[in-house]
Amino acid sequence: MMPYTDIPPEVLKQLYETMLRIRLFEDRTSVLYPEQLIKCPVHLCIGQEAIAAGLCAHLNKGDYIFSTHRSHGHCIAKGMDLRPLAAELYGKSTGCAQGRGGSMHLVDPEHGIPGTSAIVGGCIPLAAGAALASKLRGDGKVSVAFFGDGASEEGTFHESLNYAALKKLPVIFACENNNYATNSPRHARQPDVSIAERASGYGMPGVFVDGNDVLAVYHASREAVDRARAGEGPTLLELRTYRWKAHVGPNPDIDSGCRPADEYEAWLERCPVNMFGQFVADNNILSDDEIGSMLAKVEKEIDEAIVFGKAGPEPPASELYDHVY
Amino acid sequence: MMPYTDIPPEVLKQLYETMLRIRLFEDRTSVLYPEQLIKCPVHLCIGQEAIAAGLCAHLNKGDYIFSTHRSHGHCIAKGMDLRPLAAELYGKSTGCAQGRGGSMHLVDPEHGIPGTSAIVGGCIPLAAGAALASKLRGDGKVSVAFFGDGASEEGTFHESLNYAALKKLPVIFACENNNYATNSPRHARQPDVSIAERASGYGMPGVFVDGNDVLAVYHASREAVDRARAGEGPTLLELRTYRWKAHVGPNPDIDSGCRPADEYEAWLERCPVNMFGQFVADNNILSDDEIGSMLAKVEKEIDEAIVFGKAGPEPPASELYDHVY
Amino acid sequence: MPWTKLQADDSRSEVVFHQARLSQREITYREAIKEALTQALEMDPNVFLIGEGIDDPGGVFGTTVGLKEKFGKDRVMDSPIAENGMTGIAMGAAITGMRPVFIHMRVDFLPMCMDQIINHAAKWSYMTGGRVKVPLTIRAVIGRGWGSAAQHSQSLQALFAHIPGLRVLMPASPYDAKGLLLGSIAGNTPTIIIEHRWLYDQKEGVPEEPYVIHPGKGLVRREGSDVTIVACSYMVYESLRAADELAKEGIRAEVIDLRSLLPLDEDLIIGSIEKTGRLVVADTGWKACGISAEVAAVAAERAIGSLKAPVRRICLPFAPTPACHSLEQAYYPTHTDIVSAVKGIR
Amino acid sequence: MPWTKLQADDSRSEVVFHQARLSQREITYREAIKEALTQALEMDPNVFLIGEGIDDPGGVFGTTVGLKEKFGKDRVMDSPIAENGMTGIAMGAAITGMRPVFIHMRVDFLPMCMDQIINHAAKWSYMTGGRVKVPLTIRAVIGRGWGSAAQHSQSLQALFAHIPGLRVLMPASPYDAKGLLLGSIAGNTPTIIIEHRWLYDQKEGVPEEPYVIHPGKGLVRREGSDVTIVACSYMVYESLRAADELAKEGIRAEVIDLRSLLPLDEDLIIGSIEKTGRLVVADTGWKACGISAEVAAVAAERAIGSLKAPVRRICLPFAPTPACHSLEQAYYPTHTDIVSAVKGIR
Ligand SMILES: Cc1ncc(C[n+]2csc(CCOP(=O)(O)OP(=O)(O)O)c2C)c(N)n1
Ligand SMILES: Cc1ncc(C[n+]2csc(CCOP(=O)(O)OP(=O)(O)O)c2C)c(N)n1
Ligand SMILES: [Mg+2]
Ligand SMILES: [Mg+2]
Repeated sequence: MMPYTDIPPEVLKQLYETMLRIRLFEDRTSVLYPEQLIKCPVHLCIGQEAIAAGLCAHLNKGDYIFSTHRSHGHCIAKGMDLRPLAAELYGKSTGCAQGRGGSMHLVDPEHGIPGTSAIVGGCIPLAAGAALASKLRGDGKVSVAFFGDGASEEGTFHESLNYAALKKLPVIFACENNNYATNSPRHARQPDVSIAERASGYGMPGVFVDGNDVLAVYHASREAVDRARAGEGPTLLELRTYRWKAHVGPNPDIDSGCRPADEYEAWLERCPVNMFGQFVADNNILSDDEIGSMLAKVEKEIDEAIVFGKAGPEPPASELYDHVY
Repeated sequence: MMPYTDIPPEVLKQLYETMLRIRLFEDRTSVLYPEQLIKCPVHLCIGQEAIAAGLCAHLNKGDYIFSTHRSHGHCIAKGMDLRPLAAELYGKSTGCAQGRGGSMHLVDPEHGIPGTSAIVGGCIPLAAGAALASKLRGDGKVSVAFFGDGASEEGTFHESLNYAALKKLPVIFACENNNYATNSPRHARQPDVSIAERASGYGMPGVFVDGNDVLAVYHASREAVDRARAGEGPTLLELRTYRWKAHVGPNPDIDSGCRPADEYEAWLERCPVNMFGQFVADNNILSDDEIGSMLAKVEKEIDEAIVFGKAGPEPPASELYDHVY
Repeated sequence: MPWTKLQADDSRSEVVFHQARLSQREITYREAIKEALTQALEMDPNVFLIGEGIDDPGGVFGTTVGLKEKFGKDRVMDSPIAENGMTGIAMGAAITGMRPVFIHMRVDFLPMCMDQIINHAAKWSYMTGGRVKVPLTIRAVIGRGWGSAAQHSQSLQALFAHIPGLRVLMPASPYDAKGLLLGSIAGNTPTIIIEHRWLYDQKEGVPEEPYVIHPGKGLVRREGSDVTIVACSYMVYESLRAADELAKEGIRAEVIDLRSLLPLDEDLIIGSIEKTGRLVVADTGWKACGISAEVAAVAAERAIGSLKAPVRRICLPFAPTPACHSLEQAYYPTHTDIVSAVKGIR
Repeated sequence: MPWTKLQADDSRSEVVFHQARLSQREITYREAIKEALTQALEMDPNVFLIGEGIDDPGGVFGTTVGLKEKFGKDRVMDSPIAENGMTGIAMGAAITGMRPVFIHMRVDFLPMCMDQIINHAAKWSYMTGGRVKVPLTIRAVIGRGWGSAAQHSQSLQALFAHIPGLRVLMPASPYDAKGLLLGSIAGNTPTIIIEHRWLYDQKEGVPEEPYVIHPGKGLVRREGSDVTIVACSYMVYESLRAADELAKEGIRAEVIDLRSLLPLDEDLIIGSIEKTGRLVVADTGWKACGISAEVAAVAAERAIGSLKAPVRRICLPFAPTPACHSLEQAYYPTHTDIVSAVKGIR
């Protein structure tokens, strides 16, 4: 793992807690999904938690993030309450989008989450646009676009990077490269060049980061966020990671032949949560007791969120036309 | 100018003739345009002739080119007969597109011109697609996309480069950087990085070329075409040049404040036709007499083309629905 | 936000065309748009304009000339040629507090950004349970004539009028151009405003003070009792010309200017058909699944008992736009086509 | 080119639904599509398939499973996620001799490539004076249910049915799915084929040999004399179910399956209305400027004298698709809505 001596212990603890919160929430979703009460597709981010945690650690409540179909982790790391999140998955009026959005369209303006798009590449220009607004207003906010390796193939990626570089917008393009888009491996979609290398064509820093090492993410993100806040423009981060579950749904996909088993197993070894758990234990950042009570606290939060989510009312048919305009 | 000793004199003569043919055709169009018999917008390429001439010199009749709103020069260099070209400008049934396309939509399948698009960035993927067809068939053909600096901002540019690099397609992306899109200077649209630099992000060679030096274009294009034909994949050429006339129409635009007068004048000095004319004279490639008769021949060709164009019949209203399907 | 102070002017809803208060200064459609933009920029620091070349000497047919000089390049911005990304960027600014106006020289460039318009802007309010609104105005111009050809002359309003979450406006007069544009900028709904190149020189009395016209209201431009001609944009003028011709033969045509395609003023249309019993629809676009289809369908749903004759639609021939002059002349329907259509159903 | 040898099967045009020759093997809609793709790939080396993940284990709802293994990765190609560029690439191949089939898992991704579809593919034949044809087939699937939500469940056929130069097909049955797909691949016109996720398990007798169905012909799926129900895609089934219900009450509904939205089989629709005097249109998409509007408009133009009652349209509510189950249930119209509509105009 990356060096950490410049990071206050409180931050290290918080990083671990955020990763745990994401992991446990996604695990719980996997467990509950077969009940068939969550009646929408879920794209779980298990295995990718370090990115959301490490990057959002640098963001203020008012900073903006934009994300994709796979956004639970980003929203949690940005501070979204688990209750409206769970309620949204359960399609309830108490959900963050009153049940209109489901798992793919989370939102929480109070925490700087103006919405997520399940159209691949869709959120990239939105983040650049939010950064343009911040720049025009001079409000000092930073915007982040989280998106996948697949999304880096869309025209919007190029168009957004070009504009952000031109205007030196305070935006971070955080490309979570998990090497797959649905079941297509990256080599079937892109030439064999690091995605981070695209940045130089726009005169923008591009950084390749081990996305499973939360400290590496933390350091690279700090630089990027600082640069953005200082008015020095955007950064492209390529964060290498791996998703454990199938593209969609709570099951693994290795048996179906979508991905090689040995690749999958090698990545399981590099579990971002375990790696960092080991680290905080080894370095006496958190004692076993502290970890235990952290776990308990997060589990309780999730319990409550699920109860809240299940209990909420379903939007009535009479509300079908609400919010269209 | 670039060295030329490896270029046979016949080729040098041909290059000069092609540039002359383009220049004189465009000049004639400018002169005739005020007659208002050419009833469609014309985007003239005066000042940019070396690119079409230098690149197309390496192409066979069966190779494909794709172009934009500013395509007269490319089509002429690729071997299109001036008569159906002129007739198309005059909106006649004898035009290359039977008058349906006008100046912005030239076509000549027999000479490897499957059509041109006036949607900025539109032709870039078409060229990659033609190259895909060639690769699948193994027909050894090469495809070229001519497009402007403005077009390099479109998502299709990125999407096409990514795919061409992935599949090692026999295609050349020839970006004519004349520093303007309509009246917007490049610095209002792109960060200050050479367009050629975008190539490295795809693992593709990107070459910055003096687009007013036909020999420089010739050399860079030869490498690119050879590479494509050898199955080694695409090349991005950034060909720096300048247009003399307004974005559209036969008049200069300097008085309107669109572009600085000194910039314009400096580029006039670097007239690609004059520079190469000087060169062929200085190096005894062409004698004064030969140049004189070349001029006469081309002017005669143009005279005939204009007569042909003007004389042709207009498509009758009864044909309005022809060719829709 | 100063917007709420703006009064909607509903007084004109029943006023007959060109009958402007004489005290008012007359300005062109072009000037009316520029005035609306100027006033929006003055009233609200969150408003900005963006678009390819909008700051150049031509200034989008004169509608943005001088605005960069007046408001600075951070509020009147040139743009790369990247319609989909730039729409997303404008929208991203809109959902974080700004009120952008994205301007396109041709409607034909909107197909490049359908993704951000249809999948994003139109859906955002709904998908976020109404928590995040998209105050984004998109202006685009229909080209016509001089060999603009197939890719620079389309009238694609129907593609937007099909999509819930959008508003689609086609002002035909200077007064409406100003009020609808200000209304859109002041509103919280993504709105597509489609102008027609041949309208910029139209003149009309237009109040100097800012005012808004809410979407969803059409106008009776000319009253009549024998046939209803429903038109939009430039076709309003062809319809009025047709009504003049018809009047000479004693046929009194009522001409309705839709102004707003989405929402559509169904009641106005139906009320008129109930009076006249006959319907002709004149659109600048294609027929199939166009706004003319929607108007005819509404008539078939709600006024079938009143219709004394077949409905007629005057639209573009179902072909791309030809470049050459001879076919271009044949391509565009005029008032004479409307006159024949009306006569054909009498 | 072996395509010209293919016979069009016009014999079925008047055949009533599900009355397949018993001798024929029954296969699913999914299998019918796969069979068409297989036969096209076998018959013509210029045919290739391309699309995001079409070679993965799921194989586009099973319609492409095993084809890469059979034909190799140069003929059944995965694609980057770059819809507009890849459409242009497919089109580039099409205009230089290939016959690509570009496959999308959702119709919702087509707004990304409207530029290449509307401005390029649809215009190319016209703009080139007919010299360059675009034999490009685009398949896309309508998603529905399980919280697909606003961006993964749209029925955007109307956006294409508005555009001259395109053909738009919505096969409802396995027989049509095979014949229309082969017809499109064999043809020279850019064609959008829109499938519905809920149709893949439908079964029907389908000939093994290749055959083509030409666009532009609808089918009477059930004969009746009291009301005409015009439907497309999945709504054909809801309409047939409605017809069953209505029959119990003595109302004989004629059900027309459009199959082809562009061109539209106007004569079939008009002939039926002349017989029944009543029209209900059932579409999988939105109403405004939708195919339901076009059908109603054609009725208003050509059958006004026969219409004994108002036209009714059964379409999606004019709202984006909600994610949650309760609203999703309320969102989609069913046969009961059609039944009520019919009863409402009797
Ligand atoms: C424009 C568009 N095309 C295709 C899809 C279908 N799709 C949904 S997720 C996905 C893969 C995205 O891959 P990536 O961007 O790497 O994100 P990941 O799922 O790996 O997190 C695809 C192709 C879509 N939603 N939007
Ligand atoms: C998609 C699209 N957007 C905008 C336009 C309007 N337009 C026509 S030419 C042009 C400038 C193109 O600049 P560039 O690509 O550099 O080519 P050049 O004219 O300099 O040769 C623009 C913006 C268009 N035709 N298509
Ligand atoms: Mg991925
Ligand atoms: Mg240029």
